[in-house]
Amino acid sequence: MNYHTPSTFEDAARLAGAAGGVTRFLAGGTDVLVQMRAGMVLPDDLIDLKKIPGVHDIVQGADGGWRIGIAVPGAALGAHAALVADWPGVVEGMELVGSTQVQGRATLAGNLCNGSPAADSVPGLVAAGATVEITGPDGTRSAPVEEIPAGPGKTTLAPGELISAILLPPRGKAGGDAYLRFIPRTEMDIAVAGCAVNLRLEGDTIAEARVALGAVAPRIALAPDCAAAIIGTTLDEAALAALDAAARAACSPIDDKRGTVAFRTEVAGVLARRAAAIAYSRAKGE
Amino acid sequence: MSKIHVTTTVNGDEVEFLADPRESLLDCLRDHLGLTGSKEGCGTGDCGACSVTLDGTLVCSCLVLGVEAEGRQVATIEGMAEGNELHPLQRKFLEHAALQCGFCTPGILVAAKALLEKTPDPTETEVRYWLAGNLCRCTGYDKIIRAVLDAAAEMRQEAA
Amino acid sequence: MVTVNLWSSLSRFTGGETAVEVEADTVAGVLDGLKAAYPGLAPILDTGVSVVIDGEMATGRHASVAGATEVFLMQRMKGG
Amino acid sequence: MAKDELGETLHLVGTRPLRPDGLDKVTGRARYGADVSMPGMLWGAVVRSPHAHARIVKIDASKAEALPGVKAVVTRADFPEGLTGENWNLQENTMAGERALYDGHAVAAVAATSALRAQEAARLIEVEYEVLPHVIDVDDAIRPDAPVIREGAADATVPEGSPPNVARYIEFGHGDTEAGFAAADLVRERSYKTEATHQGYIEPHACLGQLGADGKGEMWVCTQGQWYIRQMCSSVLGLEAAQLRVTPSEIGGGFGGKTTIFMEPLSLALSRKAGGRPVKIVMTRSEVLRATGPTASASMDVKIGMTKDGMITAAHAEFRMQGGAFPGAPVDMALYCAFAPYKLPAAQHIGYDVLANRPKCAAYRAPGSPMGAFAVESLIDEMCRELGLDALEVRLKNAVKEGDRASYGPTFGSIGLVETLEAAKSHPNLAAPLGPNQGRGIASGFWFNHSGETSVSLAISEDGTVQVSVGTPDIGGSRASIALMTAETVGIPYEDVRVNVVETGALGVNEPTHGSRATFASGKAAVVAARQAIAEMCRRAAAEWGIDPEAVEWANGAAQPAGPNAGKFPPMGIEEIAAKMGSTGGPISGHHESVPEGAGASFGCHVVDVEVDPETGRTTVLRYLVVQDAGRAIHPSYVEGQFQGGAAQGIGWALNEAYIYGEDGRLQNAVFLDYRVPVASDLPMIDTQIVEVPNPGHPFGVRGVGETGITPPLPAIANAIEAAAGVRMRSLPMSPPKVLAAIRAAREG
Repeated sequence: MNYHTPSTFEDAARLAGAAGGVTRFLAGGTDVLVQMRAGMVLPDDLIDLKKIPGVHDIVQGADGGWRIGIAVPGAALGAHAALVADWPGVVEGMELVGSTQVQGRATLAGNLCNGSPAADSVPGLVAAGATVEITGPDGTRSAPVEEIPAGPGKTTLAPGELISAILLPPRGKAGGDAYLRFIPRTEMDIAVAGCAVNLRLEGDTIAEARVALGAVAPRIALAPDCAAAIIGTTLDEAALAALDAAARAACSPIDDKRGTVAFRTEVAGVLARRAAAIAYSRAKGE
Repeated sequence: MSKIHVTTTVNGDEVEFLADPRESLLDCLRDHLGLTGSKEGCGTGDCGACSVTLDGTLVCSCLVLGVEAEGRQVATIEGMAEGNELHPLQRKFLEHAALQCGFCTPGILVAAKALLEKTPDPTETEVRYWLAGNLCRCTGYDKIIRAVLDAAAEMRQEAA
Repeated sequence: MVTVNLWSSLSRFTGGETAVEVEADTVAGVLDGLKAAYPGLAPILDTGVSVVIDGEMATGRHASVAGATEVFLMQRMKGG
Repeated sequence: MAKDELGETLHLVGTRPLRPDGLDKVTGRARYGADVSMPGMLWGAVVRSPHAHARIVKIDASKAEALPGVKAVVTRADFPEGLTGENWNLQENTMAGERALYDGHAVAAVAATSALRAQEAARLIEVEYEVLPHVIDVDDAIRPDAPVIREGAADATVPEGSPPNVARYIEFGHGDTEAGFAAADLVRERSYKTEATHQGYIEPHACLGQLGADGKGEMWVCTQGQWYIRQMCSSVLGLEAAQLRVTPSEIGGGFGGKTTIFMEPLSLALSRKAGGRPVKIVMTRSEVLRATGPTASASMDVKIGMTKDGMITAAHAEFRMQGGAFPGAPVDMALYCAFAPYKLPAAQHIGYDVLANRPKCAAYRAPGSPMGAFAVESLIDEMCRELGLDALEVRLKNAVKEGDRASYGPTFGSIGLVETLEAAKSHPNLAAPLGPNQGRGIASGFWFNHSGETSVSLAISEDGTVQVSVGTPDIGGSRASIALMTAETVGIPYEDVRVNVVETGALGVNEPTHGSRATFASGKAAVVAARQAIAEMCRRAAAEWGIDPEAVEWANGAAQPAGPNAGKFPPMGIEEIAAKMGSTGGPISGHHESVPEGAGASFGCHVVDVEVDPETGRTTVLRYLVVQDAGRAIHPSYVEGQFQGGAAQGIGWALNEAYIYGEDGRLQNAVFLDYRVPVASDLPMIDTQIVEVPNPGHPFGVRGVGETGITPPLPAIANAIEAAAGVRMRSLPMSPPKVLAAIRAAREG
């Protein structure tokens, strides 16, 4: 295996484009190293992105939006008070990935590119309306986060393309987000179901909302019917019930070692209600 | 398959080794540097027995490549005591009988030290969640949690 | 004579009896006596069984059963 | 200060000194299985079957052998033929012969100059399989038309005409169960299932083996029993046992799973083929879960009769257990333990040991007892609920006492069940208030405890300090407890005793640290050995004084003139005797070997409070209490540790741990990510109360404490879940999807 440490994303894309065999990018490495160790993936070329300037930075733009480097680990997100204040749901999603030790390494970009339908950080990003900057052999482009997953273990990135930054929109006023997942233990498991809710209030009424569901379909995706169920409401009992029903209706899960179809579906509704309540109270500044 | 020369600092000492780029930092510590205090319990980041700090950040050394240690600061269980002076956590683990087989102990001590450096006065719940990635199969965690809380109390008193 | 209590599925080999009498002073004598009287028991006894004498697990073939009020045959025991 | 039954004052037993191996274990210096390397060492890797059941058509290792650095490849062809019985089972499990019998079954192994090279080589070994039908679940495996795992596997206990995968059969009981059930006011019959779980020790198996063409070999290995490793490796490889020296490393947990062999013979076979170079093999976690010795899975039917005031009138149990592709599921132990806490007028037990395409089960902490307890303790709780009776009072009312006939036949000697239940009853946890969705569960548990072959040597050093050589590896603080008992006996400080766990060349045969026996058996033997050394020291002092040895007594670490000579000479301390021993007759030592008698049984009672989230089915353990009879706690901290560790493992088994197989018969959760052992944030503090009803079979009253504690949590949590959520879970694990489905079913009527 060849180990590369390019100093620009362009070089990284060139290396990946030129490589003939199995290629993997290394950011946090918490998925890639596990796959290598298990013999599931035996890369011919491993491209370590952590030497590229800026990949460890969290920067707020003039418009209030955020640019998060692709090697920023979960622990660093959690330690960034201003980012946590703006996007607590995004940060708590990332902070649920693995242990304290994994938090020292695992990244948003890695969690996204691993392509898992159960990735804990992705629903929060999708609900937040985050985008990614993609560098490829033909330059850079950007895309909404929800366009990256292509089914279990797959992404829509073309050969030689890689994510070069995660971009969060400006939070704005009276907004709040939250992410909840269900796992059998209190820590260390992969989500059996997950839900992120991002909303903006006008007075007590929800003016805008985005809801994303995880681990209940082949891809993490927006659930527009969930958003519709709560927009224009004050998140009263009827709205919560409608949200619960919409979340269940949006599920197309599988039975596997982590959960059943019936369980995932029912719990997705529960999580949607609970996450919406948290997002709502955050939006009210409570 | 060519090996890569790595220069790094482990427990304050500059060391060099030749690493196959596929080898984890844990492999390199154990097999190239003879530092076998860090253990491999799973190789997947699920058990924490290989916990070390890398530039002060707590990580699983099985999830770091050896070649990534180039120019970094690594701290392992072997550097926790100062000569014969045990770290308060080490002493409290002995006093509280917080170990049975002792295999998870190095990783838990390294992780707990990282916690107390960040949070000198943790609650029981904070200790439990911080250590959730350190599996112990012998103790049921009870005496481990008590030892960490007691060490924290002692360290706060010393600092005061 | 010692009365030896067998587990009941061994009664297939003892003509339906779950308690049988053998002439023996020791555990070895019990086992050998059982095999002589009921050859069908031999493969089972040879695989290893525990003999419990008055509530105590016998620790060897030479343990005495003389004067014992109660002798039980059980499957061989170990532990984790 | 504790008093023993002789009324003697104990100075050390019952205190909590630091463990002697502690410093090494908190500094990372302690050497475990994978921590030792040797000059010229090679690394081994194992090729494993991806199929649950397959004929091995062909193994082609030519590509692997052509890889630079590869020094040896072994297959079953490198092992001797003609083994029988359990030796054949061990050999077949070590390396598949004609057929791979489970996912993960070893089919070949390779040694090379580095770990990475060995793994590469293993991937290059091509195995052609003909996949055969497989069977995983015990109820499927016992069907008459199930795929046959092995022709002729049934032993003589199995009646003719039984289904083909039944390997052993047992039936026992007493009294007239029909009359008993007729006399009952309530008779209930229920079925229960438990899945296989793994011991989950954090240290994967590791060994470093070396074997020359002359048949002489050495092995460094993490094991609960170095003599077992020696005997089993010798049998499997056709070696002379005395030519193989096995040294136990520090052991990173075992819980029964390290009492047998897995890849150890492979390292020796590879070494022999590689010109005697040492070969190190370290399992991955996935190999540990797929290819070591998990526990059996069980399917159980239990029927109990009870009067309306809570007296049990009769009981009936039929257990079916699979322990993998070989005989050995602990169905007998499960049945022996199931009703052990109850005095039963009539009981009938039936058990089937069934083969399935799974790894060969090994012992796991009180093997069999947790499954049986899950069924019986659950049903008793359900019946108490139906009759409106207090579950603890019913347990007290039916509790066995000394002199009672055990459910498994013999009469109980000294036991402490009633004392244990009374202690639980008066514990403050029983009065703790419960909120909505919270419930309390109670259950009892039992384990026999085991003695086993034991050999201990003790020697006085030149300065009067004492070394004790034991053959039972220290898993949970047994060096400390043996040092305490030795120091107490000799009358010297705890720190003056060093307990060494020694290699097979240093002592006679010892059984492993299993069956909760180390502190009981090695401790008892150490006390006898110490008394021998004391007698010799008294003789030396008598000779110095020129008096009759019978007139010398030992007290406070010194020989004291007694009887007519009392006060005539100043006491002669152990240091003085030791300093002179070279000129008074040579070394002074003591040695004892036996199968110690009188391993006393230990009963426990657990009380757990849980909260069940009615919307997700998640169970949170709020409060946990372990009460157990320890006979006498030599080092109370490590007794508590055994209680707490057993409870935590039982909680894991109850809630989330399980082997999960796909339709293809492959294990789907061979990583700690999905084999969900409890993490620190899953558990509360685990309260303990040590009950001390001394065991008359031990000089200090010790009862083994290691195993009983895993037994009650399974039913205690099921009972608490019913109290909290109104649903009765009869299948493990009681994971959120199952609990939520039960809640939904109950809601929908």
